[in-house]
Amino acid sequence: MSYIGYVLAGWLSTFLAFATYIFFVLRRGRSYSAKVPEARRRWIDSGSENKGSNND
Amino acid sequence: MNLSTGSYRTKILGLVMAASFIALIIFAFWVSPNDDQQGGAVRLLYIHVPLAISTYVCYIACGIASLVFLIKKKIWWDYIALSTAEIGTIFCGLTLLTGAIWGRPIWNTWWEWGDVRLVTTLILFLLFLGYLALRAMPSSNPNANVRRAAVVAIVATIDIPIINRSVEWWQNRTLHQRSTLVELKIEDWTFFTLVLGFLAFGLLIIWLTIHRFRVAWLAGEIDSLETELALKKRLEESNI
Amino acid sequence: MKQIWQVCLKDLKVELRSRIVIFQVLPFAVLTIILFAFAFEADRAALRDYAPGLFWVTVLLATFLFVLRSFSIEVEAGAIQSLRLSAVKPQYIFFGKALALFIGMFILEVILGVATFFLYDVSVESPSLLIVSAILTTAAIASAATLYGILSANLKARETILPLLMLPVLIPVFLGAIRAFDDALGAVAVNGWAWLSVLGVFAFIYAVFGSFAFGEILEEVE
Amino acid sequence: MLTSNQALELDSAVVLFGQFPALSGVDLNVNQGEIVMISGPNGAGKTTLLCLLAGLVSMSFGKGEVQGIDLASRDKSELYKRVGLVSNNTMLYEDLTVLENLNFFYNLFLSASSPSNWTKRSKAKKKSNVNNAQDHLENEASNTSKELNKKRVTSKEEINERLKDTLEYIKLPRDSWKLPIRKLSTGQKRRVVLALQILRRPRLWLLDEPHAGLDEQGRNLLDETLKNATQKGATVVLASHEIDRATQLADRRLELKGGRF
Repeated sequence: MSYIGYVLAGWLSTFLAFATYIFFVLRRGRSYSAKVPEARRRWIDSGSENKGSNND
Repeated sequence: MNLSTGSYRTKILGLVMAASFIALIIFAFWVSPNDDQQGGAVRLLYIHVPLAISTYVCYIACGIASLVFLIKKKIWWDYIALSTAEIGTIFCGLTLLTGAIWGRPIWNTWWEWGDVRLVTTLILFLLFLGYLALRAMPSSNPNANVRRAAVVAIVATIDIPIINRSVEWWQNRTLHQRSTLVELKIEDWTFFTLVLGFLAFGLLIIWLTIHRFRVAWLAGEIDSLETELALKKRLEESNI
Repeated sequence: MKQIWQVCLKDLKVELRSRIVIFQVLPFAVLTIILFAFAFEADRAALRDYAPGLFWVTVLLATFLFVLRSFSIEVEAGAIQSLRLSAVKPQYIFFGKALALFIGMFILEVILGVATFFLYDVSVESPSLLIVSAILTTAAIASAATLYGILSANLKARETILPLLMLPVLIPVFLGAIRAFDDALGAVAVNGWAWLSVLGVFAFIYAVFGSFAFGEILEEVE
Repeated sequence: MLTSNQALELDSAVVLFGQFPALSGVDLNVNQGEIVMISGPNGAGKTTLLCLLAGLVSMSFGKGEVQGIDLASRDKSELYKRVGLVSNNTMLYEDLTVLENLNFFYNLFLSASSPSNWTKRSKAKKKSNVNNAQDHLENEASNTSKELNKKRVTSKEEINERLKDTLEYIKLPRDSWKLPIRKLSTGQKRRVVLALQILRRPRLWLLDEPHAGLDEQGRNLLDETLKNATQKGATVVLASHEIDRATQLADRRLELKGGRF
């Protein structure tokens, strides 16, 4: 495969940027959630779950 | 206590998205063939092109949400505008980056001023950096700041066609692949991989926007909780 | 209509009284033109070729200072509140201020143009194109700048946020103005007249959208 | 809705500046022709209250009506025509002279409130159809606009004459008429602001610390002006620290504290 270095650089930087951004969004969400009562977070399902983290 | 901004549905969405990205990687690197002219560099386009399209989708969504916000004055629309602007700007930066990485081996330059889409995207990037800078400013009157931001976003969105047209006239030539999908005979798997890329990025936009929206919502709720507290304090003050 | 004219005259009068633009912005613009000459190592041919671009860069920088000034007089002692309380429609204030900005900018451009003419040794091939494109460009810049002026009017960091917001938006106008001047000065063989449509469309969109958005933002200015 | 002799009404009005509630639930009822004085410690929300009544600040919660106009309405020009605000700021152009400032704002006010614009007139009509109970207010409004219309017909010389009369009345020394506002003393600035409001003849006067910075002569002048205005049916709301002075003048005194009465 030609230009493999360029291709990998492009893909890796993209995924790295996504991962960083997603990490910060989710973390911010968690720290904010702690300050808001559950009743005011509409998307929370009644069932008990523990983790909702995702990756790309 | 459940602290995540995710819900049952977003988790499923997230899983589908993750699967589609894994599929995209497999197709992009192993299934799809090398291009006759570009060789392996074509594999960069599987993210570059969806990134570029996603940028425009996000920015247009931001413009529309801002317009609706100004008319309806419902704060959710502003949250959507903020979310899509932020996500779009990340996409936009990555579009420029992957474009530059692609351009280096193929055009033999990191940056090409003669290309319309490149220059247009750069200007858009600058416009929305301004928007995010405005939003990041601490303000004594958040209400006013939100409206200002909405106006800026609408202007930026209206500007997309004007900028595109003027840059095109300015350098009346373009290096970009003119609608590769039509002109060149594209291998089936290449086409399929591109479609897969659009799908994966579409899911990513939705998933990210939902989460970012919820973060904005939480920030808004914290604000209103603080306001309630301040109001209570103020009332006590007046009862003394 | 009368109110637009009243607001415009007021702006011009304040300017004539305080003389900030005449004694500070204009010299700054001429200074920039001179600095460009140094940057190009006084290469006559290069300066002549790039005169349109250098001229409009200078105008954009001057616009930025001009707009800051135009709105700092409004918020200085809260006069903008009196404007609102005069029951004038925000659109009229917008057009009044934009018109004043247009007139002031145009005078500045004329003086700056004369300076460029002598310092950069340019020749004018098509005066009519030069004047028409300058008018349209100034109209476009003035209307966009007025909108961004009110946007940043009472922000603490207005000196830094205003160029960041305003300059990217003005890029299409900038490109058009340069190409039109290229043709008018005979620097580059392009069809400058075609660019007038971009300038005109831009001016129109900003005048219309700006006049509506102005009211939205004026409501929140303290 | 306001009854016939009510000038303004606020119903648990809350004004937020960011997270800070400057007003935390204000109920206020003022009758036509009344002089109401509002006192209270610094930061109690007096200035905000006046700005709210003038339509410069918008309410976050609550209801309010001033001179028959809903404070939540988007087009506030009808409200602006009827209120006169004397604030701590001069709200004038510092570089223009006294005469130029007054000329500009007065002329602008006249041309903005002239009913020659037919859309405005039809709007006013629509409003009165909706609210029959407010007919008297509308009548009053059309009276004032007729008056204004008459004024509009008046020539430039007459407007100048009126300006000069007003400046004479507030006893601003003649040699300062052609000075830029920047060069006036605080008391003189106050007088100019007052002169503008006298020219505008508002239905509702809103004054923020009007006595501050004025000498004895100026204060007497101010009191006289306000009394004259109320005799002609105008209403006055003033915020002041000088309780003695203001209680002499006011019919009623209200204590604002923590953004509430």
